[in-house]
Amino acid sequence: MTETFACHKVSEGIIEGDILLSSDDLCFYLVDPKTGVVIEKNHSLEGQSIAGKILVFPSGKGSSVVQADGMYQLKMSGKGPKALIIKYPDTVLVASSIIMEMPVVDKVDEQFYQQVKNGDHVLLDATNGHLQIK
Amino acid sequence: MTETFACHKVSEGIIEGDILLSSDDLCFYLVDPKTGVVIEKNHSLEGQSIAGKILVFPSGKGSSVVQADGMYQLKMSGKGPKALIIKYPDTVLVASSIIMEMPVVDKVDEQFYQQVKNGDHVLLDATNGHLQIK
Amino acid sequence: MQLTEEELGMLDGKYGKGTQIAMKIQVALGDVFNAERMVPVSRTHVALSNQEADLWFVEKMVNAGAKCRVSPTVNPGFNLEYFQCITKISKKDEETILRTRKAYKDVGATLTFDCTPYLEKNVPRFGEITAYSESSATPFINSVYGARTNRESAQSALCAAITGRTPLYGFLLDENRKGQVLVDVKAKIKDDFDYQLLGYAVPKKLKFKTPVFVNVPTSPSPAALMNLGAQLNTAGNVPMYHIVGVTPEARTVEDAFQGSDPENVITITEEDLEKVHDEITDPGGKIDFALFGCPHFNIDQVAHVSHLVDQKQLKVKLFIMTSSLTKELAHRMGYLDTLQAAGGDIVDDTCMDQPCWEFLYGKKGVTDSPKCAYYTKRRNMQFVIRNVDECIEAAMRGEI
Amino acid sequence: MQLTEEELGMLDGKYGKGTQIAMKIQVALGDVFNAERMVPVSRTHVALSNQEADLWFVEKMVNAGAKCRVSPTVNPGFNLEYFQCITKISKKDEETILRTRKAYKDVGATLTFDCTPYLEKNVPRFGEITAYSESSATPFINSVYGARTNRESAQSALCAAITGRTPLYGFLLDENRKGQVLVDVKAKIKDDFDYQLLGYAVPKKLKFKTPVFVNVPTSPSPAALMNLGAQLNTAGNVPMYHIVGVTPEARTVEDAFQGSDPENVITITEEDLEKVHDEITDPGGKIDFALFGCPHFNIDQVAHVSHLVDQKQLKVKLFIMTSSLTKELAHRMGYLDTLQAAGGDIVDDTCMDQPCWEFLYGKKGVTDSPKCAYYTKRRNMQFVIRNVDECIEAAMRGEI
Ligand code: F3S
Ligand code: F3S
Repeated sequence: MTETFACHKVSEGIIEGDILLSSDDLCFYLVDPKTGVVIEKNHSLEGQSIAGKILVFPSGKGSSVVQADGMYQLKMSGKGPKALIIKYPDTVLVASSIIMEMPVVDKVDEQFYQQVKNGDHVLLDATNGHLQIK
Repeated sequence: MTETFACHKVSEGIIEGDILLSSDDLCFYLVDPKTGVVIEKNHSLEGQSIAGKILVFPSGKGSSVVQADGMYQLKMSGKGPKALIIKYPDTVLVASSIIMEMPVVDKVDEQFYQQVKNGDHVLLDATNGHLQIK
Repeated sequence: MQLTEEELGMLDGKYGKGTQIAMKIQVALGDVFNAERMVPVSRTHVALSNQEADLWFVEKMVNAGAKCRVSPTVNPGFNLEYFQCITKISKKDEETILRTRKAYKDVGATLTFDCTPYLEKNVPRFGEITAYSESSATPFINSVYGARTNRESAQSALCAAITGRTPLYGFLLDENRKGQVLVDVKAKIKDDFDYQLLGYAVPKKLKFKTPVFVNVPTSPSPAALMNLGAQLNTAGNVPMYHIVGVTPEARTVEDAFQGSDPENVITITEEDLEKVHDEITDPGGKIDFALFGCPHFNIDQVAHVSHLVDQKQLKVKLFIMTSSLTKELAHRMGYLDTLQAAGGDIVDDTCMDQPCWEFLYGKKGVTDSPKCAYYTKRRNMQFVIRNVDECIEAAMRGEI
Repeated sequence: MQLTEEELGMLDGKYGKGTQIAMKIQVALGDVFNAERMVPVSRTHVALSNQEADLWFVEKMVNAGAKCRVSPTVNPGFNLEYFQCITKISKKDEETILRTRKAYKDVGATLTFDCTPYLEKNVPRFGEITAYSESSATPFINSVYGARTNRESAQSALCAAITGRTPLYGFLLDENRKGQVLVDVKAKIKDDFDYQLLGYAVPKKLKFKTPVFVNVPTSPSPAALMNLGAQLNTAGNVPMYHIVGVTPEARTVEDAFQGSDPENVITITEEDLEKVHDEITDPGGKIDFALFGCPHFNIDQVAHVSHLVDQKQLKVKLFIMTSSLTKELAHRMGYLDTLQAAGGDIVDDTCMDQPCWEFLYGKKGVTDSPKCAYYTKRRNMQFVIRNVDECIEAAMRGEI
């Protein structure tokens, strides 16, 4: 069965991929651009790679300069996430994702958060504001 | 008979001299520094010299730059007034007279203005705040 | 006046002769204006003028050992090195400007040589007590920032810088900052230049009264506010104004009048502005130069002129007076190149009212500044006054 | 969001691709933050950082034809020509800074290269709606001037500069500007440095809340206010504060809280400041350099250091970062000579967080700025943090 959830477009695009959940806020500068592996000490994702994932996390953190730089390095190395599902986007995440043309959504149905599990395969249609767990 | 009037010291000094009355406000820049003669058109003192007089006038006028310059030129040429009796002193008149060490008073008894005439000989004791018409 | 122990010490010569003279002048001022006491100032600006009297005063202070406690920014004299390249500067004028520079340096001034310090390096916050001389500065400080200064002369401001005090009177006191006359602006205010005319027109109808403007645009540029204040204060000795919804002490009409009624209501019409314009400008004709920056142009104004002359050729020489920072920025951004290619230039650290402009005496120019025309009458220059765009057109045609 | 016709035109590409991207980003921001509409901005400041991402973003905008409607001032990168004289700059770093300069010039920025624009060339008036990025700027604009800005990133501020608009949300709205927590300062605040500690200590006790300070001195210097805001915003993402009797939206405690009660009252004691101080500083020892000016020192701060080192000799190299105007003034006033004679120097147009400082990597220095230490951790520099006077003493001894 496929479930569909409403969400709100931050940056447009339609994409499919596997979910990676982070309960902690994320600083992209503390991700190794060569591998996509989170290197931040004591982070819930420490040691895991975010490369190619649809990343679910509460909000960004760290100064806007390092955050933008982190996102950019990951984009250039191709080891960044495929898309972002964020609870509280900020100006750097919004601006960077739009200019990088990476799909991003916020304001997702609360039910999605209750059902989604790591590794779920998801179709994210940011442009039209919905997403499906397959 | 000698009449004494109270006044208020702006710039100290004790001096004797002859009164010259101006009903108009005064711009020292419009006084010829070579002669001390007022050259301002339609001024009540136009054509008269202020050199060596105790000058009675309501207030200064003109920009502070030209006013200061006018006073300075007259001081240098020695054609300036000996002392000033002013109704409404301003910051240029106050500062310039103190630095030039010229006696100046304000807040003179109203009776003085009623009695004083052009050419009266006056003893002005600015330091102690009184003046006499002799 | 009630003086603190330290102030009495200054008056008694405990801090040297220079501080003593300064304090003596300030006590006299306090007495004249019925101030009860002195208050500390946190900023000062001195309208250095490089006139003989100015130099004499500051040298006298320096020789008496005065040193500023609150370093003042200072107005421009003229940029000797620049003018020596383009004209002849007499030995005497050279000597004077060098002595002026030295004296102000020695007294401990911050040598900005700029007449818009309130936009650049000497910006007060709301409520701050200060002492600014310079006709465009005083209204900006009082009105736009809601900081407080009296209408100081160069001398009294220098005394404040030296003692770090000013007598408490006038515009430093709440009750004297209240609006007095409501000015209903029926004329359409289209650009920064119209604020010049507005500033000149109002004192014709009310002298020495604090105006409260209504019905003017609510997002005036800094240049507009600068122009308005400069002309109000030059033409009418008005060092403070309110614009309802714009200036911080005029959030509402009631706020501006502190709850009282206006003493008077006046209206300013299109015709008032036209009349004032006719009155202040010299008649048109062939022109020899264009001159801007009295008060100093900011970078936005320079950018505007630069765009207007881009790829064009001026018939007459064009000068824009600015601060040295603005000139540096104009250089970095390519505006200076554009201006120079068209036959114009930027002159930094220079005032209109200085002997360096002698090569323009007896000639006719265009300017957007009534203040510029006002001050240069005594230097025998004629000025046709128009808005910047019309000035530039005239400078390209060589006549107006 | 409700967009005007012109804003829709921008979004539809009527004003070119660059403006379109910028507007797209701003509409997304508006949606995210539930803004009803856009409002015009009259000033902007972009925290140029000369990092690859920064350069990439602005070049992308330039290539898409973007041109700023409201020319932003910009943060410093580094002064290439200066550092080429004193150290080796890699080809790559040279290329990057030259490209950064060019890109910002082409997009129409005002090339101030200064991180205290609010003291120098980009000063808002009360109530003005603006978009400033840069951690020390945002709190100064909001708190000290009572103008309004959100906590912009370099990108969102650049978008605002390009479109001349910003979504109406957050600190642009009256209700979000009200104080939330009363901060009773029991610690004695003695100098500008104590404001650094205060700014760092408060977010430890309350995150993301707008503090209302009472019992601090009521005539803080601009540097004090700058320090307070910079640290609040760096350590706690707090872009606005009130000081009762000082900042314009806090004439009284009631005013600051807009009539509501504080959500919370906290006190800051001497011990809090000491604890914070211990936490942020590296341990003492032999030092290799002293570094000031993060944020850029103003001329009063330069004067202070200059007096301290006058006729003395420093054991380690000392650098003060400033704007180019401050350096020019320091030169005119003789401070630069004094500093250089003692073994120090002024570096203009330069930020701490730039590759030009590589020659100091792995070394230990003194600074008065927690922000400086915070940012340079990732560049592997150690910092002992003290007030300016103690830093200078240490620089003369070579250790602390
Ligand atoms: S000081 Fe400035 S305002 Fe005009 S008269 Fe001189 S240029
Ligand atoms: S921009 Fe300025 S505030 Fe510090 S980190 Fe750079 S010197």
